[in-house]
Amino acid sequence: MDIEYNAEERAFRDEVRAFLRDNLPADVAEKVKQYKRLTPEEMVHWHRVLGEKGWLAMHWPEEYGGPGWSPVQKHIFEEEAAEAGSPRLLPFGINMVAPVIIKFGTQAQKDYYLPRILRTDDWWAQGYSEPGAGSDLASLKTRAERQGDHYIVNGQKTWTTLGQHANMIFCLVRTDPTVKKQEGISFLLIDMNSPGVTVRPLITLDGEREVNEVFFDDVKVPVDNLVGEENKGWTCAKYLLTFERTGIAGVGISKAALAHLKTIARETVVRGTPLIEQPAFAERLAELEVELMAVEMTNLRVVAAAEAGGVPGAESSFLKIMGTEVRQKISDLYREAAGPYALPFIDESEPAVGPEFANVAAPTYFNLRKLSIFGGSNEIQKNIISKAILGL
Amino acid sequence: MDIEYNAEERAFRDEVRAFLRDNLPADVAEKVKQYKRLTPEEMVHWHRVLGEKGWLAMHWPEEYGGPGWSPVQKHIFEEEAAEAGSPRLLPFGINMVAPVIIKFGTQAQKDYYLPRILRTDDWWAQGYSEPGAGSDLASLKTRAERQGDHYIVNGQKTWTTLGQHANMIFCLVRTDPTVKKQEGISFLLIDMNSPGVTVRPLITLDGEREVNEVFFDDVKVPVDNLVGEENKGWTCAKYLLTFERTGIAGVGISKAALAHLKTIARETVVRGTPLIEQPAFAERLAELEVELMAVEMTNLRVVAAAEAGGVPGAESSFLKIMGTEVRQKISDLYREAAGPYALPFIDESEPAVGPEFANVAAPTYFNLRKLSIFGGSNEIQKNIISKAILGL
Amino acid sequence: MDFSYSDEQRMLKDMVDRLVADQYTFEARESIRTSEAGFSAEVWQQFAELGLLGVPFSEAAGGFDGGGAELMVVSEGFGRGLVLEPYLSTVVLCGSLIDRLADETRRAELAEGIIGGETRYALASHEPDGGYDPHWVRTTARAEGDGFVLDGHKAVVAHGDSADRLIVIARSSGEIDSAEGLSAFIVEADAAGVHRRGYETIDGHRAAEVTLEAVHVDADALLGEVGGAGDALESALERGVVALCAEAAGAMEIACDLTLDYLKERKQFGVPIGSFQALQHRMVDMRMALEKVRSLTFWAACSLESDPAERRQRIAAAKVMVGKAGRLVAEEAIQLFGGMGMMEESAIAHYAKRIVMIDHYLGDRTWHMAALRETLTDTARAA
Amino acid sequence: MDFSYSDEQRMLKDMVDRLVADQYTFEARESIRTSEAGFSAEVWQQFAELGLLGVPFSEAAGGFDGGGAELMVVSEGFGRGLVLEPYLSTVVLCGSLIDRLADETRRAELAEGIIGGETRYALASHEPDGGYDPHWVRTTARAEGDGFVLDGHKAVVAHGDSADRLIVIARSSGEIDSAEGLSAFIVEADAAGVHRRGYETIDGHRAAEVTLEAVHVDADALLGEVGGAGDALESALERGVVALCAEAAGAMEIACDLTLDYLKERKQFGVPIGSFQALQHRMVDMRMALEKVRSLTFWAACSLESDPAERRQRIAAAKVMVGKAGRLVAEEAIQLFGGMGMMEESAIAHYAKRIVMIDHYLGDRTWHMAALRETLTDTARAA
Repeated sequence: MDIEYNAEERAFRDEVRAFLRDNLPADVAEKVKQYKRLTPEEMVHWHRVLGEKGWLAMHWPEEYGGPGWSPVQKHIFEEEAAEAGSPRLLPFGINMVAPVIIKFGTQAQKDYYLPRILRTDDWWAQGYSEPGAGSDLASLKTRAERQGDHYIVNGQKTWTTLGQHANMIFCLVRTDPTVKKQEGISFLLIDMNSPGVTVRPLITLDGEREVNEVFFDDVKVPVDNLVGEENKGWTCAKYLLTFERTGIAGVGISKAALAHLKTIARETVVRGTPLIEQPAFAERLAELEVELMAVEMTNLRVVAAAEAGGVPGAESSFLKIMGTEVRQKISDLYREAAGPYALPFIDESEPAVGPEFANVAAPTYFNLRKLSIFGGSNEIQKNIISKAILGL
Repeated sequence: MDIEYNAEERAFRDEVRAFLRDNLPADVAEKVKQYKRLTPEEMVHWHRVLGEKGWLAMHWPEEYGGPGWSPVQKHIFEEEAAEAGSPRLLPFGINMVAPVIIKFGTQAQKDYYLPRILRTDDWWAQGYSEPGAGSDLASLKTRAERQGDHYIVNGQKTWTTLGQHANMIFCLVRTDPTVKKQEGISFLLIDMNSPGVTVRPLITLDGEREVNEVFFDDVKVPVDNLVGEENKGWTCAKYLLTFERTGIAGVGISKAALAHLKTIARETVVRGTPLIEQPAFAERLAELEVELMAVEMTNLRVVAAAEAGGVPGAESSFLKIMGTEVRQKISDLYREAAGPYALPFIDESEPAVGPEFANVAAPTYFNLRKLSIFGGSNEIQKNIISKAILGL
Repeated sequence: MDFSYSDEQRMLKDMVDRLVADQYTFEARESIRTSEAGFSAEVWQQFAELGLLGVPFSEAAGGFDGGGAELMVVSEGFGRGLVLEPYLSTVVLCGSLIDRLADETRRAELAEGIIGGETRYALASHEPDGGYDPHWVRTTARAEGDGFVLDGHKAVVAHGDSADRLIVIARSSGEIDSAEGLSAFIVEADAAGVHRRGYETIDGHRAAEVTLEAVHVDADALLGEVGGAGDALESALERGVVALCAEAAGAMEIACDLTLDYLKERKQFGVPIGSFQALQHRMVDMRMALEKVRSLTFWAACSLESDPAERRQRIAAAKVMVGKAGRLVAEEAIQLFGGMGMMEESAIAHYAKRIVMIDHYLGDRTWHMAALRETLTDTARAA
Repeated sequence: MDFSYSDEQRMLKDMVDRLVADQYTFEARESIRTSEAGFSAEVWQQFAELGLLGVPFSEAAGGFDGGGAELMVVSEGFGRGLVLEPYLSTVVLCGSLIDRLADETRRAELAEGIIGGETRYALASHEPDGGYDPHWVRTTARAEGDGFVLDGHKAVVAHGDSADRLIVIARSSGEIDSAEGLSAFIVEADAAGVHRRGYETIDGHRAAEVTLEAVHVDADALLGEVGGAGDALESALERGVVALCAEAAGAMEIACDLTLDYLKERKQFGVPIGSFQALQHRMVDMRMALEKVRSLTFWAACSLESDPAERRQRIAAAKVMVGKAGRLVAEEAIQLFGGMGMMEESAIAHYAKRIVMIDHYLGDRTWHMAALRETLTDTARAA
């Protein structure tokens, strides 16, 4: 039993650190740490840097271009990348559509899409949720009717993250409305430049445009873009939901956030005393540190179990809940640290009012409410645990 | 709008205070404040003192011997009595069986039982819950079969508070097992000295004997002891559940408990500093004070609404939850205040180990878990609010 | 004990409620919020015409002589509509200072300008490194000739961008965190040496950073005595806290109502999500949080004239509860709404933002808890 | 990184688990608990025969040389069965002091007495007005002739009633709360001047108040140097905290299991209460609390040899989490069981009591939080 990394693992960590030091643009890392917006170019650049190194598609089998990492290596990479302030990777191509294509796609689909994903030629979006189908995903209504060698797609998707930049979207669509709701669904790849596709921004309460609605109005999609069998899309969807998500707890991100908060608490002097020396603030900081340590070690235990050959199943639901709770609490304390300067709502392009960090504190706090809502709400995760682990 | 008592109300409060000062035995009050056990004699004595004064049956109509108090007066009395350390009144006779007799009883039952309750001639117990019927009270199984002018009762009741001292018990019994579960229930008064009644103590986790199981084995009960109509007992039960319960929040008790805790925190010196001057402890004390103030004013708002003619309905469920939560939290801090001396489990008849208050701290904390369980669990209260107030 | 409204209070309530219902639909508010000024001059004039701007002023100053109850009634109504006009700044905070500090003639004149809706004020009290401490004042007032020269930096001055005049708290003596030595000056917002950087706040209001560089004011700019503004400032801020708590109570009420409606409407798995027991119990917790805020706000509002220790305790308790229970209601409302709760186009998002951000005005939960904790310790020492 | 058990650790775990399953059914435990001694001498002998009493001792002392992992494995197993024997007192706390302080010959001799099950020890360290501070020592050690004279009062000495010997921490120099100047003495429990008042604890264990009045001990009663016990005491207490955390983890696991079983069995309204979503989600929260305690205990156990700052942080974090998450699990378990959870005849009540009361041994949540908070501030000052 050894909680320390062994020599090989340490060597790998050093390699990752060196790579990040040499390749992660400092200004981008600074923006990430300070919860600032990245440009699409900055995001794509980082994907391509990793792609060239062969580290982009961490979870892919080696034969398709994955790096062949063990669970511990994946963990080390994610943790180091997050702590260094790397941009978060967009999961839609690499970790969502790609595994489905690898598992269910035709050879032609694999040959065409996978290299493009590795090169970040396409910006993928996810077309799952609909206005009437959130937690109850299978009740989706977007229709795809076969006409010759095309589907004609009509309907609407929502919460499409960063869809404004995307040129491709994978969608769950209803191809048979006459059968049980899970049974008439298909998994379709749609070119967002097709006539009839409209993207409408959804502005979130912090003023961001992170999500969108996507409308399909008689959109023609070649049948070649069907992944897996027609009406078997639910199988793809379920596969995706259980697909390995080591980073779900976001421990590296939380560690970086807490470290940043500590720096802030040392540097922010209120009434002559740094925040970190004010007992009530220090108490809350220490409480969060304990919580985060618990999440970190729980995450490592799951990683270690995976390393030992175990398959993380519903445990990832625990990690999702624990990890998002602590991230949200950190953002709450960050807001508190800002004091009255949490109020100014200043565009990042303008000079800050008060301490540099303060103006993004409240927007970040509000933005991070999403963590417990999207990606399977924490209530859904509890339902999953109740059923799968507790047998209730 | 005036949150202060008016002259009349103040005069009444002074009267209550004077009465308590002159009549409440000091040793009993001290025991109550220190969470110590009272003897049955001490409890009965206090009932009789109040009975003689005409203040025992606060909620009864004046024609039956109630004092004719307004809701504000009732509140004042309860609050003052609790703060002074009066023994809690046993509700089973005065506030439970009596209202049912007044509402549904025959003239003979009224003439016989009500004066006895006012004089505390009988010690009443409640026979509602059964091992298989807790929250789902209507699924009770205790059978009463009519034979001539008697019922023959067989079955078991549980959680019978202080049943070891009781000579009378009111029970919900099943008189018709063939109909819907709510419809075959009757309300029966049973002499606990009847052959076939056995009382078995249930010891709670703090070592107390507060509750009991009561077994009925072919117990003969005169049909005269039926209150209301046969098979209409559920009406009595529902009436009781909605019967005015001004004291449900236990604000006076909590105020006395918090005041006691403050005294302890001033007197208990740890590492050279009184607890109350230790920031983490003071913070928790202040938090509880805020919580209790919120409960107190919410309670007063309900009292004021009653005074203005409103009928408190499901609001009492809010008060039950809020009031019990704060009482439990106070007991938790009390346990914390005891430090390592919370551990010794010393019988009250033995000298204390460490500070006087410390040895009852943990037993009290564990004992008060009952507050959120009995009297309609807090979960049941939330269900009631969901349905009755929120319409969910 | 009588918790019911007087006839006048009921009329006031009805008036505010009607005004908010008519003028402050979510759409109307959005158009006011996104306007250049960030509030509506027309609505402000309506406030004036309806007499709302005179509610807290003494009769001597030409007002309605409203107390805590009236302040609560108005602010709760404003909270329900998320009203954006600078009522708190102009009427509650600056109005109170003028009412308490100005001499008789000046008071009537200044109050008239407020009550009639002609002049809007902002209170420039707190400073960049003072957090929520109103006594942490570095801004200096130096006597020069007949008047004074002011220098300093005032932080997050609510509605400081659009105010016609500022009331600036400046120090002529005393330690940096002392209530002694503070004076209040009326400063024209466009006076030479006054620089304002206006901005939106995340909850849809406006504020400004105000710097004063050698700002010359006349002798009559001074309200009251030199160095004698401490008590009046405390009193004004206490009224401000009560107004904020009542606003929070109003906003929390609507947040609960909107969430409850959503639980009943929104269907998943073929049933309204309000049929799920876990969500029901959380909705109950939200309502319980609302009741606690209502109760403590009510208590604080009725205690504005009580003795200092009691008054301070009740006011601090109310603000602490707003910070705690408000956050619970706001977070749960967003969570129960799911994605829709995150959307700028949803009313609930704006309620959530206002409720949470009220914690950042005039002292947050931690600030007021510290006051309560110290009181407890002091009482213990005295005992 | 390798979180799996070694073969030896697995064997140890199986042994403890089997022992607990065989010997520590709830009924068996009740009969041990209510016995005169409050623990079973037979079970203690079994521990000796199985080698359990030697687990943490160094090989030099004739032990198994077990580290944090072994300590955790044993204690977690004991927690599952709510084991009552004085393992923590004798083996973990006093064993560690002997192992670290005694000179070579003495160490082997003393360890042998423990490992063989002949001698049971209790650590008399904390004092009545010192709360959880192990350095708050008023008890004095005065050199006299060849030996020492001890005077003082030791509070809530776990298993002090039945111990054959006490290890008494006494001060020969230094401020009242200083780690400097503390010495450790072995004192026969029946020595002249030793008074013990034994009692039960609410969680079913035993303890004693110990007073020492002019207790004369020989020179060889002293373990290590005069005034030099500070580091060894810290180390022993850290091991004690890890053992307690692991015990809590084991007890919480069973509390969760029992509650889950009850949710599945208990029917109300015609269905198992586990079908109610509100209760399901609360059961999930309980399990999450358990996982957090497991994780931090694991980390603490693996950090016993890490550098002081890291080690202290992890150990304090684990105990804080036990206090917090343990209370949640205990309270929720009782609540979900309803009345049955309140009953002395229900196993769950005893798990709840032990879990909550572990907070009161060797520093509660507030105590360890203060340590973490101070570390944070110190680090900040140093940076």
